[in-house]
Amino acid sequence: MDLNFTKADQEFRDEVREFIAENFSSENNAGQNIEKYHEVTSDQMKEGILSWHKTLYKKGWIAPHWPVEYGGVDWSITQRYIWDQECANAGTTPLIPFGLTMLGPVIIAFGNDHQKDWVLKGILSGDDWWCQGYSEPGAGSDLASLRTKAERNGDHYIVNGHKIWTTLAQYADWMFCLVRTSNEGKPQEGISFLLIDMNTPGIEVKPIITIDGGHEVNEVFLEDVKVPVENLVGEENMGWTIAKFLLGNERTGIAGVARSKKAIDKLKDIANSELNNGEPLMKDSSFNKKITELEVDLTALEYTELRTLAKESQGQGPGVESSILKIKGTEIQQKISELTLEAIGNYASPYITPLSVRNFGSNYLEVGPEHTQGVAQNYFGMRKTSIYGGSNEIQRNIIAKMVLGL
Amino acid sequence: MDLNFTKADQEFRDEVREFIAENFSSENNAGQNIEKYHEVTSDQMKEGILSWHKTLYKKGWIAPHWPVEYGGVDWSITQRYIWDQECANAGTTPLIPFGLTMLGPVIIAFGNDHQKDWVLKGILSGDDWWCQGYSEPGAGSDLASLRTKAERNGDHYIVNGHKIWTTLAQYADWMFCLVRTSNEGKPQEGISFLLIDMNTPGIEVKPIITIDGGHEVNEVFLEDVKVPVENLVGEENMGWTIAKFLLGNERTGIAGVARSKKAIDKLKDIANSELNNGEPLMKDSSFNKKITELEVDLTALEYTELRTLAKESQGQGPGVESSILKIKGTEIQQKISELTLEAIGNYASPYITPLSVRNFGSNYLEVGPEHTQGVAQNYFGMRKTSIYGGSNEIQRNIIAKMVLGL
Amino acid sequence: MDFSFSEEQTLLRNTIQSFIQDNYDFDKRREIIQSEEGMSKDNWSQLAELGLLGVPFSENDGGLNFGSVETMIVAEEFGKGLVVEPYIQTVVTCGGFLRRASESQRQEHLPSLISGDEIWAFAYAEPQGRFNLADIKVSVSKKGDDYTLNGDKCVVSGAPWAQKLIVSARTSGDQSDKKGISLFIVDKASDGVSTRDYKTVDGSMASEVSFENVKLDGSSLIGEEGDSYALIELVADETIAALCAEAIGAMSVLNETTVEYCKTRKQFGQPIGKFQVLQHRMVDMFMQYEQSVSMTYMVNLKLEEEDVERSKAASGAKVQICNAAKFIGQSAVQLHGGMGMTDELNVGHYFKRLSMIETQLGNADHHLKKYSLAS
Amino acid sequence: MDFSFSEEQTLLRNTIQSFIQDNYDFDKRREIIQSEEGMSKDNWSQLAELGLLGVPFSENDGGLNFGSVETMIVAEEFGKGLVVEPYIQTVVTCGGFLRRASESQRQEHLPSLISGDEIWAFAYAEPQGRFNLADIKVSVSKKGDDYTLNGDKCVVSGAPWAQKLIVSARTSGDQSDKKGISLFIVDKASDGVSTRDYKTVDGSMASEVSFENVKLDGSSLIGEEGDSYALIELVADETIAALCAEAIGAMSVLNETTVEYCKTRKQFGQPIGKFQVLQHRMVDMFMQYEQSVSMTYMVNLKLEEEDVERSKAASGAKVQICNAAKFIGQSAVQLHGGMGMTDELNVGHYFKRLSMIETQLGNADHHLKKYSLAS
Repeated sequence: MDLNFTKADQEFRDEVREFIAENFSSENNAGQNIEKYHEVTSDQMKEGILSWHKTLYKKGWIAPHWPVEYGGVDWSITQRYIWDQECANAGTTPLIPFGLTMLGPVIIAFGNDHQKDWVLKGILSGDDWWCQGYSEPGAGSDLASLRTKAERNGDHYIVNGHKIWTTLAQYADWMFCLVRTSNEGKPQEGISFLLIDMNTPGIEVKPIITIDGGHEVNEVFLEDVKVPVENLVGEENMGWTIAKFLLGNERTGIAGVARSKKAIDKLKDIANSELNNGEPLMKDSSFNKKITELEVDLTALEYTELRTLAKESQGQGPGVESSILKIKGTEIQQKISELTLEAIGNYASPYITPLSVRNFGSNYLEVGPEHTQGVAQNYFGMRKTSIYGGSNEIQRNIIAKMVLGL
Repeated sequence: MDLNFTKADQEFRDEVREFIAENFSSENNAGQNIEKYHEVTSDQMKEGILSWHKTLYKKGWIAPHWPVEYGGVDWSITQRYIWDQECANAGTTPLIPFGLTMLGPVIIAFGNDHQKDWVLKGILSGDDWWCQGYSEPGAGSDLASLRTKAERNGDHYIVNGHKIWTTLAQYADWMFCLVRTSNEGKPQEGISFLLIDMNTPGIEVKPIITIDGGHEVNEVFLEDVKVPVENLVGEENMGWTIAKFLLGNERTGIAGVARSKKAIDKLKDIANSELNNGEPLMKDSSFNKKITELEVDLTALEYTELRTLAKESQGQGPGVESSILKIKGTEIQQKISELTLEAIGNYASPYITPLSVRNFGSNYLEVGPEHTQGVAQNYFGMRKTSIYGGSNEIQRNIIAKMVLGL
Repeated sequence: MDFSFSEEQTLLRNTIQSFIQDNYDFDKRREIIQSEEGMSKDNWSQLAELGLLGVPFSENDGGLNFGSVETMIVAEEFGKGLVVEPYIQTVVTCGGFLRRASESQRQEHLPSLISGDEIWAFAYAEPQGRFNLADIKVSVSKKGDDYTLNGDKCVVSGAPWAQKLIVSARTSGDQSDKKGISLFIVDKASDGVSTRDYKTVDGSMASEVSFENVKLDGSSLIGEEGDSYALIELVADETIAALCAEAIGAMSVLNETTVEYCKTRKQFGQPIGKFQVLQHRMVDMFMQYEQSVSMTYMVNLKLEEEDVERSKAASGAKVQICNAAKFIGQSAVQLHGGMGMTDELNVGHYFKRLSMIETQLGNADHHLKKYSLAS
Repeated sequence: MDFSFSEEQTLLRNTIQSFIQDNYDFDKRREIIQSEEGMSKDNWSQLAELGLLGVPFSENDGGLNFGSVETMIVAEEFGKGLVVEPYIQTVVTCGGFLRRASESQRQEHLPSLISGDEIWAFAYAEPQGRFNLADIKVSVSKKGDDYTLNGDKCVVSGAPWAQKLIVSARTSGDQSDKKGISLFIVDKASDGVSTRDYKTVDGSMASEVSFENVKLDGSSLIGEEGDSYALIELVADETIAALCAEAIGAMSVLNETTVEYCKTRKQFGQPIGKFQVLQHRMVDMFMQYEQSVSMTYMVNLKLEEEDVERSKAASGAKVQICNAAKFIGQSAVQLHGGMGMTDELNVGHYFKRLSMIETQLGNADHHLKKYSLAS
């Protein structure tokens, strides 16, 4: 047992740190900067999100978790951990996970050579923006009951259905999509995994405005959408296997420890500048205690994540540990957003309309101190983290079944 | 809407207060005085418990919730509330509920004239100590699955079975008991309600020592116990109806508000005398906050109880409100015991053996300040309140079904 | 002891329920809050016509002479309807000051308030002051009988709609002294008053208000100069009592909506309301609601008690309401799953209003400390 | 970074597991704690024979020269077995002081400690001091090279079995000064030492210890006079690290026992472990356990860091362990229903031990404050 990094790891960290310092600046990534995002246009937002992606692509560091032969990097688990840490510390733009984290490994494991070629290339370069067509109005946590239908017609599937909660579909070029190709056997047995060009006629993307006023998720309607048969991944009706593989792969950074640390630092800054009976709020013993409890909880999660990574580096798959990381990670993120809202007192109230939905509101200018901007929106928006991606209730069901054998 | 007592109610309160002051002293009720109970013998304990009962019997106030014709008192709901309050404020010995609260109303509703005569008389005078034979090892919350069997044999039932968690059975003269008289139909349909003399041959009472070191509950083994047929209450196989009636009747004072107030007062006294970095612990903002939260919660419960009583006095039955009172009441009681344990710091540790189980331990003398005596035992013992009498999980199931219709 | 409502009170409740049913379904509300104006002047006139703007005022002053229970009923029903019109700001808070003002002030101001012609807002918060009502930098200097007002107030709820403001200002003493605080009636159109109006997350509106050498004469002073802190506390407690009522109204709708949703929404072949974990969560929401109702009744029935008792009641009630608001709001969104996150459903709107009530006039921590100090 | 155990460490763990399997089933433990003696001298000798009493000491001092990870392993396994023999008190705490004592003190005392001939206890707590290790009234006056000790220590864990005590006492300064605290080795048989021994709720024993003009010579002073507070903090943190390990051992048994019970116990026609509410409770118990394991590893790996970092690690770990101990202990009893309340099952015994660990060397509130001050 040992907490220290090796000398090689330390050198790696220095290299990473230097690279980030030289190549990342928040200015050209304004789309992700919540205090400023109401000043940014939609195109600038997409460009901003992709700017860091493209920098990493040029450097060759865009897909550290992929095998080297497919464009990955030969980093150890520890190095990948260091990389995540340093990115979080520098506050780099989060990479969009749909291609890199979700679809990429699926194609590597299940795709044919042609798919491996064009799909992976587009993901790496950032030229293809992917979105995930999983959930449906009647099938949220219960994916097996999905109803979007793909019927074989010569060289094509004809797809009809309705997807929902499709994150950032408004920017997407492609969608990987679970569709029903058979109604025989158990519900999960008739599902297939299709790649769909978002420019195909019959696809309509309709925004869903969320309670934070943001436009991040969408409904996607598919009406007689023609999808070439070669866009099927794996065999017909093996979509459930692929979906499960994908879910198990979603773990990296799921706990969000490094970013939560940054968020707590920011919360402390705020609590040091907000006054309470003439003193910094941070000196209020009750508020201070809540932050301290959160810090301790986050430290425990950090070491739980490290233990998981260590296991993984010894070849033991991560398994259900990712459910713990998801539950605790999102609980902590939500609590930070809650305390930040609490910290800003009366300035919880002003509503600044996000750019993406300007027509829904009217405040473009800031009100109150800069650190209060977007805090309430963030609090409301963070409620989603315990719902999306397998709700925390579902994660607990998984642990109960898989770990405790109940 | 009005929070005030009428003038008549105020006069009643004065009368009650005066009566208690003149007739109750904790000295002659040492059996219930947790700081002293290790100095008391078992017989003294029983006598102590009954002493206040007998005082009230003499006064005619022993069964205010019974109809006057059966020995009750003609008090309004508000008066009964005042009575409970005043008893709690004075710290009077709690009355044993098995006869007064549980069996009495059952006999009044379902008993025949003969039973109404001898059973009620014995309860009122305190000459008959009753215990409740409900739970069995295989039937805790799930009473319908009970297996203790009563077979008709001429003028008698022959009872065989095994009851558990029988509170204070060591003092009991009689037990009211659910037994299975038929295996036909639904499990709840073959249950009957029997009165059993604890002196009948074939009954063995075996103590269960609980984690607080106390002896309050027991196992009761019944082997070929002969019970005269006239000890059947109601019809054969109508025990389930009676059992449900009884449970619905258990509500009075279930929230324990007045006693919890007293316990918080005591907790505050302790926190004022315990030192923390040279200052009273009560001045520690964190500890102070926990007590304040508890006080607010208890105030809310107090008014929830008052609202329930007000409804009841207008003839609307209490129904599931009693489940809320049970859940919140026990949660608060447990929390008080937890904070009291926290308050005494290092003196949580010494174990003073309760008298009833002296042979299981060895400390008879007190260690540490008087206010620390029995605090840890009380904390451990209070865990039972969320388990017995329908666990808090079961209570939530009841609310989900009966109120929310889920 | 009696927790029942009189026939007259029930009638009042029915009146408001009809008003909301007719004027305040979800789509109409959305139109109102998305409009430039941000509220409905038409609704305001209707409230005036129904007499509701006169609820707490004496008959002499042209009011209905109702007590706190009636105000509670109005606020609770408005909470159910998520009404954005500034009833509490105008009638309960500013009305609370005005009905204790001088005869001549009452005669001057109450008729136009009760008739709905003028909306009022109370400007008390300052950026450095957090929830401390005595932490006041806005200052007033006196020359003869005239006053000059300077300084900034923040997040003044309802101010964009108001013609009149009541402003707490320091006439003497140090920044946090309870002594030296005075109340002034300020016409928003006066020279030197400037506002920056904005929408708030809960669908209402507020302003940042600046005063630059605003001239006031003696008739604008409410009560004795420098001696208004106790009155501010009293009216703040009355406002808290009304906010609690508004909150339980909102909670009741959220709870019902959530239970209904869980009965109909199916996953894994059954209504999600069959899952025990969700059932128990809803039971806890229900218990939080019941406890909140209890505390709301309690504080509204104790507003006439002497200061310490009243203040404890208000703080205790606010603590319960804050905790319940958070738990019920978060749980309702969680149990609605993705749907709970959408702007399209009412769930998020109730959640946001409840979240703002948590902060208004002090959050749980603030009132726990206040409660403890009063004990 | 590496969280795996070496082969040697796994061997050590196996050794202890065998010891517990052979000597510490539930009935044997009950016999031990109900005996007059309250512990098993025989077990203690076996621990000595296995070398376990020498774990943290250098080879020069006759020990195994192991580090904190090995101590953690021992404590964790002892936690699983609910071992009452005073290993942490003697080896970790008093051993922690002694291995930093002078050469001559080590030569005088360590052999009989490691051989199992002498048991040690650390007398630090005082009734007024709560968890503040510097709040010390027990005083020492000096004449020439000799000292005289006076005052009372309370709840000295393991003292009934001890031959030797280490006592924190004030040689100068005011009651809570960190400066002026010294450590003395006191033979329990010395004139003027009197004890009142008693059993503790977790099946161990402790004493109230009084010192009346107890004479000590210079060889009993550990470290520099008046300068021992930093050492006390260090050893307290090491003790906390071991207590955390003991706690996770106890938690793991409680969690397993509870899951097993819920799989077999039937109600309403199915194992109660099928009820989702109970499942999620057990999941939360499991997560609390995993988080506790993480913090226990963390603190044990950070004991060598400099003071502030180490102190933060210890306080953070203790906070997590206290919260988890309470949640897991209370939940285990609740899920066992009536059975969980009985003295007959091991559940209550683990719960009681965990409850005492919460208090030992400071509860969650104490360490939250300490953590915050160190940040």
